[in-house]
Amino acid sequence: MIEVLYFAWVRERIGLPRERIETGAATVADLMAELSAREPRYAAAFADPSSLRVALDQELADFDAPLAGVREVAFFPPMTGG
Amino acid sequence: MIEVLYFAWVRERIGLPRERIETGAATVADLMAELSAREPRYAAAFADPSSLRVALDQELADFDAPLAGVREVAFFPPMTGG
Amino acid sequence: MRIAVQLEPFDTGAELSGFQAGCAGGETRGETGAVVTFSGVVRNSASGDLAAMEIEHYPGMTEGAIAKFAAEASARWLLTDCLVIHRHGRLTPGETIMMVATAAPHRADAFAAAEFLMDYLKSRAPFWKKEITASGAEWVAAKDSDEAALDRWREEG
Amino acid sequence: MRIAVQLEPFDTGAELSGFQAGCAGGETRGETGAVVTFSGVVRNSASGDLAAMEIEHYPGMTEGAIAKFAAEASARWLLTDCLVIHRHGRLTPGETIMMVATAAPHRADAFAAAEFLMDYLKSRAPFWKKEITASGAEWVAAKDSDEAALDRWREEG
Repeated sequence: MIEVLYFAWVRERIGLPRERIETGAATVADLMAELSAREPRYAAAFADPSSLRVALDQELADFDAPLAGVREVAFFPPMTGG
Repeated sequence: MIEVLYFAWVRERIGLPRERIETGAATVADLMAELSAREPRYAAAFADPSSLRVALDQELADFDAPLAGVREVAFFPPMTGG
Repeated sequence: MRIAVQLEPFDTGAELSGFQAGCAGGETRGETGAVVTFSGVVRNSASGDLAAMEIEHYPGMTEGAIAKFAAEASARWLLTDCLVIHRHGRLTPGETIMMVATAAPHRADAFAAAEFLMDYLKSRAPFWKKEITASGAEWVAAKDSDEAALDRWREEG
Repeated sequence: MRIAVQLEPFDTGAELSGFQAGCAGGETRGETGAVVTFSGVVRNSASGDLAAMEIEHYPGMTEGAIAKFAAEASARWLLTDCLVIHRHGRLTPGETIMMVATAAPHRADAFAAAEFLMDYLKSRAPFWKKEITASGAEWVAAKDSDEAALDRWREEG
């Protein structure tokens, strides 16, 4: 079980801010493929990885980063703070 | 007649903040030479031009700038504001 | 060093006064010669129809990311103190979104650290802005220029 | 735009609040997105024995020179407002010597203009500092690094 969080338009497309997901995905990219295959709203949110960022346990990570030991994954668009 | 002002250590070496001077000097350098020849305190203040700055009518100028039409000359060390 | 991520409005002037008083009285007493602040303000849209800006963030990660940027700034430049305040929630044009303050013995360090913190807050802290106008709501797109601004810090590293 | 050369102490926080209120209410209302301030503070000496700093200036030329730098900054960058306050006379460690504030639609302009104004105030505005310590009084020497800082603006010009 992994906690998955969504922010900004990713949250809006998927339709919820967070959920617990049962997955055997080895990497972030695997998880995205798995979810995209499950439902169109995930496929829509993850369609263009270049417009997405991911954080593992609140640290920015790459899409090929392994999920082993990770408790929290977050997907969101490029940040626009400041 | 020209109004001559001195600031910071130039003022301290010459011993007064301003004076009116009767001069026929054509340039700033000529005025410095004329005053230096008059009294040692001017010679002491003007000994090292690289440590001096000059303003003509409140605009920074070079030592070879002409004095024609100038009402106010000021001598001072490099500025240390801010 | 103080980091605050908050819903509540704050007064940049009061924060600057408090920050300077802290520098003057703290353990680096007498060492501060330069204080730089940056305040980000909600600009209106070109057509003047911005009703509000909504700022979403990632609680937990936000504070951690800002603390990391502040630690990095303190490692790169000689600072005596720094401050970051960033609001989230709904803001209207003219309201202050966020503020950074840096204090240092010398001005070059205070300026560089403030610009560094701003560049990282813009593109690496988990905040997202949405603009609400009469014609609808739209997420603000990240700017290439903000991403490019980070390069100057990598070269120095 | 406001320029003040004064003996009296001033409150940087109150000035920042007033400056931001001016930006929010003036003719550039809604256009300001970024406000940068720099405050210069009297640092103590390394040995901690600085009793006071005396700042002399050239009345008349000072105001004119600062107005010229501010006009130059406004010509180089898109600014919505700017402010310069500089004290003269006797100051003690921890006191604020001067302050610059710049407001702009975008942060890069506000930062660049503030740094530009500081570099010119340091080396081209007619102020001279004297440090008074237990062992005597000494005029502060101009720093080569301050003169060198001006070069970056010449290249862009």
